[in-house]
Amino acid sequence: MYDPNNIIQLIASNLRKTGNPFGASNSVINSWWKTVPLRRQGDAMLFTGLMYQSIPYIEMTTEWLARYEDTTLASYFRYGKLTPSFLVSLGFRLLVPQIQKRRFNAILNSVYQVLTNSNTDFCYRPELDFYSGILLHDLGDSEGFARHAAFVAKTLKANGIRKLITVDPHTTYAMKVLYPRVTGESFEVRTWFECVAPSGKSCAGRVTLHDPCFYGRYLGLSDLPYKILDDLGVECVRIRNSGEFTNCCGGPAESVSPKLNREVLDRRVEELNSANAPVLAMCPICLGNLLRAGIPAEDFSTFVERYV
Amino acid sequence: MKMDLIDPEFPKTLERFGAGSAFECFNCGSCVAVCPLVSGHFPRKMIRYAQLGATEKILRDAKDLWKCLHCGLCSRTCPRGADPGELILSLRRFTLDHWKRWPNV
Amino acid sequence: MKRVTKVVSSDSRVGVYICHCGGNISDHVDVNAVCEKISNLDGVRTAKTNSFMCSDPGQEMIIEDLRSGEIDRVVVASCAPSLHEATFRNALSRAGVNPYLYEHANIREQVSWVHHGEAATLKAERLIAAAVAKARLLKPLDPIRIEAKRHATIIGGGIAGLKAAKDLSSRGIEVVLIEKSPFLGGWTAMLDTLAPTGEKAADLVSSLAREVLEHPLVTIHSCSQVTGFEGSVGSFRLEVQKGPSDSGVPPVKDRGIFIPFRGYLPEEDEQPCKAFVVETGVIVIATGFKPYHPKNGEYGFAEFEEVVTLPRFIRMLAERDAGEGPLSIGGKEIKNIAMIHCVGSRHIPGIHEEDESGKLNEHCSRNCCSATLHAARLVRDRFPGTHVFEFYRDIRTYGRFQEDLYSKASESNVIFLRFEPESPPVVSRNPRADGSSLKVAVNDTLTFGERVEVPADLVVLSVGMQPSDVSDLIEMMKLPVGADGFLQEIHPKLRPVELSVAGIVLAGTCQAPMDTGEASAAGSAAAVKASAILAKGYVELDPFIAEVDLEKCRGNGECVKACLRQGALYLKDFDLHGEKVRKAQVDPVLCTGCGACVAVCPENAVDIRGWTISQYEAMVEAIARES
Amino acid sequence: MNAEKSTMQIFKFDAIVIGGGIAGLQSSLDLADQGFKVAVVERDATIGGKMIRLSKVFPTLDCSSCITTPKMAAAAHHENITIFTFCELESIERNTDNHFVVRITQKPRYVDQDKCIGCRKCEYVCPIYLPDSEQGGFSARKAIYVPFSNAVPQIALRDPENCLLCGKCEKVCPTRAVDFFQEPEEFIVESRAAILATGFEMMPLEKNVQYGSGQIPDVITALQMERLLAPHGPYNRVLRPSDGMEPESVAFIQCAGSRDKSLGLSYCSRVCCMYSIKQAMLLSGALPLADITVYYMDIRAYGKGYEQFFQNSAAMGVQFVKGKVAFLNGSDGGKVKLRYESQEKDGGVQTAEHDLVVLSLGLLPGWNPDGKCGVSPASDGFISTVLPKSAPALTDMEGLFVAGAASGPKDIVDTIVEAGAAAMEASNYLGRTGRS
Amino acid sequence: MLATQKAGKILILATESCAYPGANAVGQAHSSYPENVFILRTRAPVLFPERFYIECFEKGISGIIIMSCGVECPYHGAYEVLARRIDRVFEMMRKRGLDPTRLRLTAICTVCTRAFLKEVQQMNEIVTKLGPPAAERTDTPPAEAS
Repeated sequence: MYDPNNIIQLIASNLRKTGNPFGASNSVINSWWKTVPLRRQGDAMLFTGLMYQSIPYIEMTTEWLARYEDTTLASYFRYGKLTPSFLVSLGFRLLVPQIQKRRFNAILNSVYQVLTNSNTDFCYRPELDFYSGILLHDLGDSEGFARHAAFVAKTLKANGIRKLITVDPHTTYAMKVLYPRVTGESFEVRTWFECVAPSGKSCAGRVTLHDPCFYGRYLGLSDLPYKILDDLGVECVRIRNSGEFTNCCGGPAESVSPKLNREVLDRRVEELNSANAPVLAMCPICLGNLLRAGIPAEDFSTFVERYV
Repeated sequence: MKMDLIDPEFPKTLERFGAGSAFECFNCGSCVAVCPLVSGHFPRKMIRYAQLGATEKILRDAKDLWKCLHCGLCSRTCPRGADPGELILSLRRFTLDHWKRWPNV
Repeated sequence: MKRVTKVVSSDSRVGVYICHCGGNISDHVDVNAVCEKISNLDGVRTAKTNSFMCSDPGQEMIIEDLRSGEIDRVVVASCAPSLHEATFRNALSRAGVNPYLYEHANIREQVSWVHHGEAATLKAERLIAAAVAKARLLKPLDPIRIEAKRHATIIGGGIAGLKAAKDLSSRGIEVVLIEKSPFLGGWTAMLDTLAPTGEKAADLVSSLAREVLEHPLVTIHSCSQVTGFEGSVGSFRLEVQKGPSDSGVPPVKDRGIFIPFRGYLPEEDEQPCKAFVVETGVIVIATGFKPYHPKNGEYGFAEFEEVVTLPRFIRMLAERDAGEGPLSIGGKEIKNIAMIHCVGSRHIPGIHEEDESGKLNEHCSRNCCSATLHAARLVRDRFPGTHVFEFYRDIRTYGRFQEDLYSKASESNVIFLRFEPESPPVVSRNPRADGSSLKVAVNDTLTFGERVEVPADLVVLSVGMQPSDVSDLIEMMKLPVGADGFLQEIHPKLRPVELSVAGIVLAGTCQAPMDTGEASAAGSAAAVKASAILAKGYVELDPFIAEVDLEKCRGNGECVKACLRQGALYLKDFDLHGEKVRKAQVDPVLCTGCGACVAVCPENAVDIRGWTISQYEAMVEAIARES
Repeated sequence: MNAEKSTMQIFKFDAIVIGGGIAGLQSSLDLADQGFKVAVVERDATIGGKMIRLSKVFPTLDCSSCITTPKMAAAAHHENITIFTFCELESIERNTDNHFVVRITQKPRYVDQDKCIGCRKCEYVCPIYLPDSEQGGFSARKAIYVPFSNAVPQIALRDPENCLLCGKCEKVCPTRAVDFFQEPEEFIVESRAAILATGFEMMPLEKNVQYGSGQIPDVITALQMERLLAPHGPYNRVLRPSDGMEPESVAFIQCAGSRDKSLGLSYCSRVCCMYSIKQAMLLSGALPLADITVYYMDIRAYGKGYEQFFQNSAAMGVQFVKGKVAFLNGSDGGKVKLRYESQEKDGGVQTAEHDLVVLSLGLLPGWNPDGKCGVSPASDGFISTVLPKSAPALTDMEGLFVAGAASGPKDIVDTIVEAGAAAMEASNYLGRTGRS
Repeated sequence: MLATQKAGKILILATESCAYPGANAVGQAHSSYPENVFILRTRAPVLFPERFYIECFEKGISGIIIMSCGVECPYHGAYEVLARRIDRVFEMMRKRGLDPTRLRLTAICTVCTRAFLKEVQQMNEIVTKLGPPAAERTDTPPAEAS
């Protein structure tokens, strides 16, 4: 495994430089909105937290890390922040396959579409869509997280943003639970699927859900997706470890130990395969992880978009 | 474990890093058995050392803290409501703070 | 409905009533044929059938026949006796006939539901014939009635004894309470606050003692002991010796006050010595327990002055002024306390060492876990600078809200270490001068078996509960004692406060370890049994007891030797036909009617009323006979 | 018993005892033996409560049925006791005379209790077979039936949910007791004192997600195990339900629902350690070759003779493993897999496989007074007692006392003692307020 | 049932607290057993002297099963005394040439229906095989038994 201290320092320094942990500027990473008619006015702001957008970059990094984990080269990683050649935006732009980027951008487009179709009163302002800083919190750098969160909260508030619609569980948790605690600023936070209006349409699909830990346990939101699927007439094969008792895909370990990540992931894949049904994911980290394991997972939003 | 390695004042030290209710743990081992990492006595090992204030042992094995996926299953199923997941986060903060103060140790 | 009546010359006139049970019997047994045959038996005056004997018309039929004098005893052949034996005995009573002149034949559960065809009919006939054979030999019986003095004596003035005294006096029963020490309140008075409620032990003892003391029906004798005992349920006679005080501390002149860690003083401490007699209907034994006294060197006890027992520590804590300053011993601040559970409890043969008398306390003392956690919690609350380490085997917070006590102790950072009985904690001097004076080392199973050393300025031993020494009472009253040394109830599940000695009941920790609430409940439970005995002013017992035929008895004493209940049978000198003879005599109060005596009498002079050997012989003959 | 009358009948007693389990029976006997007239109201079709359904009792290993039936018979035949079975308590209120007015609904048995002689002819002709809950669901019963062989009273009842109304039972009944048109009937019991002996229920298996929510074959409840071990159980020996095989390894899981805040039940259920040890002992007799393991957090053998019983079971070869089982899973091989932390030095996460797994589910209150009675439940849901140290039977409602598991989980002997104490308190209350 | 007709009578001495209700439970279950079985209710079988058993055989009873409560006996110590007495009865039976398997001491509880049936079945096989006790007796009974 990699020395967590080095990883934290790397991420913190990236965050300071670019506002996100990946060392590429937000504007490079966040480009999905360019293909949709932008709504700058609305009651609540769609807040992606740049998670979906980052997955192709994280995948890239993980692949690189996996190659060197437990080798002598791994110890050089502590100098990563000094040798940022592969982590600068140019490198990323060249290295990350376009197809990956398109796939994850499409998910955000789907969310956008579902919200629109559900007559949600929302807006999107790319310049205010920040990374939440959640990774720093998770890794134990509470000061780094607090600093970043304070900046994000202040900026949003300064721009009159009070209500957020989130798209991934980690950002939701950060904005809903951690921000009030750390910054003293509260936002009214909803996830995109809390805005889904019943379409009246019905289809006869059969899927299984991979519930993210954060929706299931930290936020208590896992019943709703099942209800949405039920309303759509989709048969959802409920696997043993789901909802509140879902099992982790291993995603969060990817930055410190791709090997560990793989072990945990393989166990989860086995559980999901037992359902014998197409897998839907609801979190960019889970999705990226499952895809890497060869599971043809689809994001819940793109699935829902087809019927709503 | 020698006497001087035990520090009953540790909970107070850890308060700064947000230890929560972890000291309520009665060492049933549920968290170990549900942890997706399937890794020895983790996370109870860390909780136990924290209870005893065996900071030397915590720092010795500190890297293990970052294996935690923060998935929350241990906290959800903890029969004592001791929130082991939160303790791991606190210990990460404690360790980082320690590393910051004594970067060469 | 069939009726066959005939004139018989026998001295007994049996009426036999056979039930169809609406087809349940008559579908398989040819009831009419059986009736016909039975009516021909010797001694049978009439035989009748009915579709439901238990119905009102069925019972009326029997009552009519009895009232008319046509018959003088009854056999009903129907379902299992557990269902309707009582019904038909009752019918006899209503007809003005002794209810024991009744015999039941079970031809449903044991015939028609298990056999078919002719064989069923034949068997039914044999069973009824057997019942008739027994019925002819039945004699009227009366329940045994023993006058009971509406008076109860309670031995022991702890919580259980006080509670029983309160309950019985409230029921209007005169109560004498005999307490060995000058004080009421027993070991509860040695506590400060109670776990888990936190209420003051002194308040509880005082209010209960005051209530008992003020009740006009209660007389309390402190500094008193029972020295003599005789009699049986309803009329016991106790000799009591009063004084001198055995408290070993200077006498207190006041009365009606609570003295912390001694108890409630019911009368002046110094009383003139005197002996007197108490006549009483029931006795409640509430003699309590004594705490285990650690052996010298056990966990450093008596070796280091910093090793104390839990009762001692509770007192230390309570007597320590509230408020300022840290907890200290010998002027030195107590920074760390080690509390060791299961001291003198849960001994395992082969692991623990027996005491001088070769005894081990294999039992769990039930209270120590909660008491220890409660004390630990108090320390943490009152002296946040003092740390507590608890060494345990299993935490047994079984009772209501006790688990919360455990939870809260953890919450307040009491540190728990768990050991296996084979490798108990070791208490030793701390060689380092700068720290705590002692250290406790253990292989902590919670820390993966690692050897863990803990500093200790004070070691508290959670000592268990042992039965208090009541060998004099055991000897006098022939009280049964269990393997654990506590008094042995009749049945450990269903009759926990009753003893095999009728009229003597158990209350509280003389029976087993209990906490205050449990001892209170046991005191009340004992009181309710006593109250049931005394409610009517007499005790009614089953008539089925041994009876000696004085004509046959030769006084060889075989029955007395065979008797399973000491004292139920004894030899007594009689004046028979002007001659002095020794013959066996039955104590109807003690006899349980088991019949162990019957089998051994060479003269066949003993029988159980209602279940005589000759009745059985007659039944066997009737069964063996071919129909 | 209550007869069918158009106006609501009122029965007057000195005391009413709610619940005919061992606590209620003991309380009523202790009151009746002092000369008080007592009514016992039981929800079930038979008295005897949980105890009559057990195999044997700890630590004496007495046959439970054999020691319970005499108590049931004593109460049923007592001249001062009237028993109302299959009755639902609607409300307990106080009238202006300060008497308790207890409204009770006699649920329809569809069998006239005054006519039925318990011959079971109806049961034998009934064509419907249903899982018999009295046998853990492992064997069958009919749609009209007497609950079990030593039920008191021996009166049949019809299960309207499953009855096809074929009429066979009605035709065969020798006393014409079957009545398809029976309606619920309300009546009133008036009394001066009342004792709540409403007992406990087991936490449903479905509530425990980590233990499979009742979906894993051969994961059974402790009460089901009681039936497997009973001499009159469903199979005559201990077989695992899924395939009728003799289990070669059996696991007992302690605190499967007790001492577990994550399941909303933080208290200790107090009896599970001992009944599991008892079952383990009985099992090692029934299956001498089987491996028996008890997974526990703390063994709570606190009562008289309990610790010795526990040590004996260990000496007999029952394995005790300290560790809370976190997760159960089925497997293709027909085994139940479980995961726990072995706390030993080189332990860590362990997976073990067993043929049969018995769960010590938590004990829940058997009755909720909400909306029916002014007595308060405490934070644990059981009836609150106001003087637990000096008068444990007292509730916050004057004249209303509590006995047994109604005020928290309790074993049989503690229940018996408390039942006596409740009867004593009630007697004194009756004495203070004058006899009715 | 020809076989059972040939079989001699079996006497069961059943304790009223355990075995007798146990036998009734068999009835409630409508489980059939041979009709040559006759059950007498007793408080405690410790009542019967040795000669009682011998005389039963003399009267023509072919087999006896004492169904007690075993160690759960409500009369403390009675079961142990009974067990010792039965040993002496076996001795007397042997002396008289009576097959001791005709007498059995067992414990049956209130719900031991299967155990009851098994005991009855086994004894029935024994008495069917052995025939009536009269045929078996080789020597005259000693005086003390009369």
